[in-house]
Amino acid sequence: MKLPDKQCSLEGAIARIRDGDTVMIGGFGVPGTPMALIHALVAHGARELTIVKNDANEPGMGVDHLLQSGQISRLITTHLGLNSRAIDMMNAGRITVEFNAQGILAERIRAGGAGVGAVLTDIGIGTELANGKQVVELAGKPHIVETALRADVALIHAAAADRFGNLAFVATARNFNPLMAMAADCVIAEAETLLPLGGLTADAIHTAGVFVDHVTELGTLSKEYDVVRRK
Amino acid sequence: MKLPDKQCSLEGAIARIRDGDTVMIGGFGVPGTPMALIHALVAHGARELTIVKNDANEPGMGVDHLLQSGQISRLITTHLGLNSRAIDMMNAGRITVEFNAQGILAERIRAGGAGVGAVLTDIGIGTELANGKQVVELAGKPHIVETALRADVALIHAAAADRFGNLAFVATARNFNPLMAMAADCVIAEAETLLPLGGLTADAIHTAGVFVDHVTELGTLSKEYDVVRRK
Amino acid sequence: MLSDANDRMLARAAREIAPGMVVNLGIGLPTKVINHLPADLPVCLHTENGLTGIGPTLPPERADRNLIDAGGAYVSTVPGSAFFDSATSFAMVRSGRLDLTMLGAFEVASNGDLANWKIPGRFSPGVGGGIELAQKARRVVVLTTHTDRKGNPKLKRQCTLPLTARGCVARVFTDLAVIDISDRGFVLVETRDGVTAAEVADATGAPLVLPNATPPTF
Amino acid sequence: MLSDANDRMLARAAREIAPGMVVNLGIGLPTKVINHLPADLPVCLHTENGLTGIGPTLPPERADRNLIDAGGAYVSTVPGSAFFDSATSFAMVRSGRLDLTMLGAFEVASNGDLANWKIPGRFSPGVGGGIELAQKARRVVVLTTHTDRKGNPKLKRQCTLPLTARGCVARVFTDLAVIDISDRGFVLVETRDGVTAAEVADATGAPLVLPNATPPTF
Repeated sequence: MKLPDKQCSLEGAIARIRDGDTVMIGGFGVPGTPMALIHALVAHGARELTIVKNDANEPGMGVDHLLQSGQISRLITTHLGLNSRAIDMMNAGRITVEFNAQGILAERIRAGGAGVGAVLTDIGIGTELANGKQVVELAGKPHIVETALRADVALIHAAAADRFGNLAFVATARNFNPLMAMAADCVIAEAETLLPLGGLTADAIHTAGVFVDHVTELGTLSKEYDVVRRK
Repeated sequence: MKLPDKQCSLEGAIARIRDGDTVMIGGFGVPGTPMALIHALVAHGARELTIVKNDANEPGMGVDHLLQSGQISRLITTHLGLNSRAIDMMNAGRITVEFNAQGILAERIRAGGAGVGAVLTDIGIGTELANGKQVVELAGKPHIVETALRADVALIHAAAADRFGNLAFVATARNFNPLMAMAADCVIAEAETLLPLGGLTADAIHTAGVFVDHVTELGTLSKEYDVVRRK
Repeated sequence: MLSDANDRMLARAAREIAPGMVVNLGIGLPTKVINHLPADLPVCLHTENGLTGIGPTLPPERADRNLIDAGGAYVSTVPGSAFFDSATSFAMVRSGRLDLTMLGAFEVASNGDLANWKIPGRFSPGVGGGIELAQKARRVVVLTTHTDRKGNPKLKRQCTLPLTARGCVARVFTDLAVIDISDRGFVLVETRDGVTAAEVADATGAPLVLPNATPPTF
Repeated sequence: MLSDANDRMLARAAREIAPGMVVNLGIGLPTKVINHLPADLPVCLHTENGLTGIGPTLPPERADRNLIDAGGAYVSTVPGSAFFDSATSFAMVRSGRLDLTMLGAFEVASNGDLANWKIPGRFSPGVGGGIELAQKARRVVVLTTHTDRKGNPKLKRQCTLPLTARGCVARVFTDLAVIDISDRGFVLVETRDGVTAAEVADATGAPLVLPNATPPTF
């Protein structure tokens, strides 16, 4: 046996996204955000997207391009503090925003990836984040039913990959990437380095290739991946 | 800042186990089973233990020593097929056995480690594994409430550790170890190699030291860790 | 079961595995299918104790003490193998990343119900990973002898033993035949060379829908 | 807030961190506590975007593009640092592995309620990791100016803004005082050098229990 080869072009992978799809996008700030896949999605033009991402990046970076192009109708996120455009669009009613506690967003995505329906948690009990959610008693205490999240497509940024789609992340660029890479019907990974089979150590793989459908190698990284020099 | 040092003796760590405690023990078959910690627990003698472990090892190995010594009153497990003593003791009513589907046992332990109360799943619906469990409707479909499992103590086997308790596993010796290492009030890890701080690559750590309370280095490995030569 | 019939069943089952699939081979007969797979077939074998990319089984003297499959056999890796924990392993299973699982059986019912883990009072070592494989793999096929050691049918109208999962089995490979499970119950698809459709029907404990023409052989 | 008062508050808060603790320092004032920790203190700093063992903050020219804290600052590692995903990071938080978190506040109530994430109609960027830190760290302390920019108290009888978590705050460090939250409400523990208990009480929007003797200063 040999493992299947999943290498494909960035555009070829993105082409399968449809209007109205739910798309998970890795990253916490710049680290781990698949900037090249996002640009390909802008070029592709799919609209009415539901985007699941921890944050909306900063103006001129990452998810902000999809906000500018008007492709997002709904954003499931935890914090938009660094992108005033996202907040303005939310306040103007041009996008719908669903805020989750950060670890609960992570847990809902993981539940989707783990094939369970929901997790029960006391996080947010007694706050407005509990509003409208199903509550179940567990050992006599109220727990919120936080339902699993899955996506049609997940866009992942990895430091290194092999041709089967095994992925390795570095430093804090890991964040939501391995979770989202489990939780979508079609998982597309961009990798800074694409290695032949066996190029990654089996014990050091963060996302097993079984979860990944397409992998593409980035050429020279754009400036968007660089250190942000804020004023 | 420097990270705290958690190195201690095997006996010193085990000494905190009390009669009646729930103890999680890593391993799937021989790989990942903390044979030395189990022997220390036999020497320590705590009784009426609830043991959570995927399997009961084979006669003369691992958990079987705790069965022989009569220290186990309850076993939460998935499969006892390789240990006839465990099955005989179950059938004779000398231990209580709770069987879980393997991935559900993993998920319940992970839920304990993740600080959520339960997961909702359709696994086992329509089978006797659903008997006696709380069922909740989710999107119109029945789901079993699989409650989180936590332990007083978890016994973990790692290939390598550093003095802060960061752990790395090898091959299929990983199995339940990283899950249990999140899910106990006191986590004790035996390591084949104990490294100074910085000895493990930050990206290649499987269990962050934050979850681990005590770490101890094994000397020469006993024959129990070896390849099993079955007839 | 004749050794030749056994081999033919395994070889036929191996042809069920298509290029690109992720496959879990259950303990017992299914594991032996691995010996019938072409060396150049692009396929990913999964074992629930934490490995994708299973390589050849190794004898004790060449084994890695830390590298086993779910049945306890010492196995090896291939280029691109990955290790992971038990929660991740079953995340793969439950979230639909297994294209196919091959399982053993005590009983298979004509509605696809499967019983393969417990014989009350006689055999109850626990269910292991069987329920999740049976319930969640995209396609579940069974490998089994057509009858038990006493000659009683293992393919039945209804399961009498505790179920592993309901309505999960799509196809059964036996030493006598390949049988699909459909809305009409058991449907004969192929017979082993030298076995007649009537012989298969006789050994089956539920009605067997026969094809109009003589079925292909394996 | 005077720069000196600021520094004294930060230095005092730093002394709250005991050897062996795992600590999360929230965005804003709390992050600055790091500069007041002794170099030889055995402590593990956690940031929720996936790092334990935070090292010194780095300027852009020395930064690693993939290594930030939850506030977006470029940080470094120490020997023994570990990286992990966002689910694991909050597993640490929710399962009680954080001994201490220091958070900022818009309002703290005398029953320990905390509001620090939303000012309806004016500021609602989302809650981030705040709820879980406030609800699940073993000890939650707040660092804040004693009053807002208009001079209104931030320590109140009740929070008026949407809550982050109920009854979570154990202690508040301000530019004027250290105040505990007890069954009797706010209790004055220490004052900044040169500030009187009466001045603290004046600036507090709820009854303040005073100690019998003059409180220690920081």
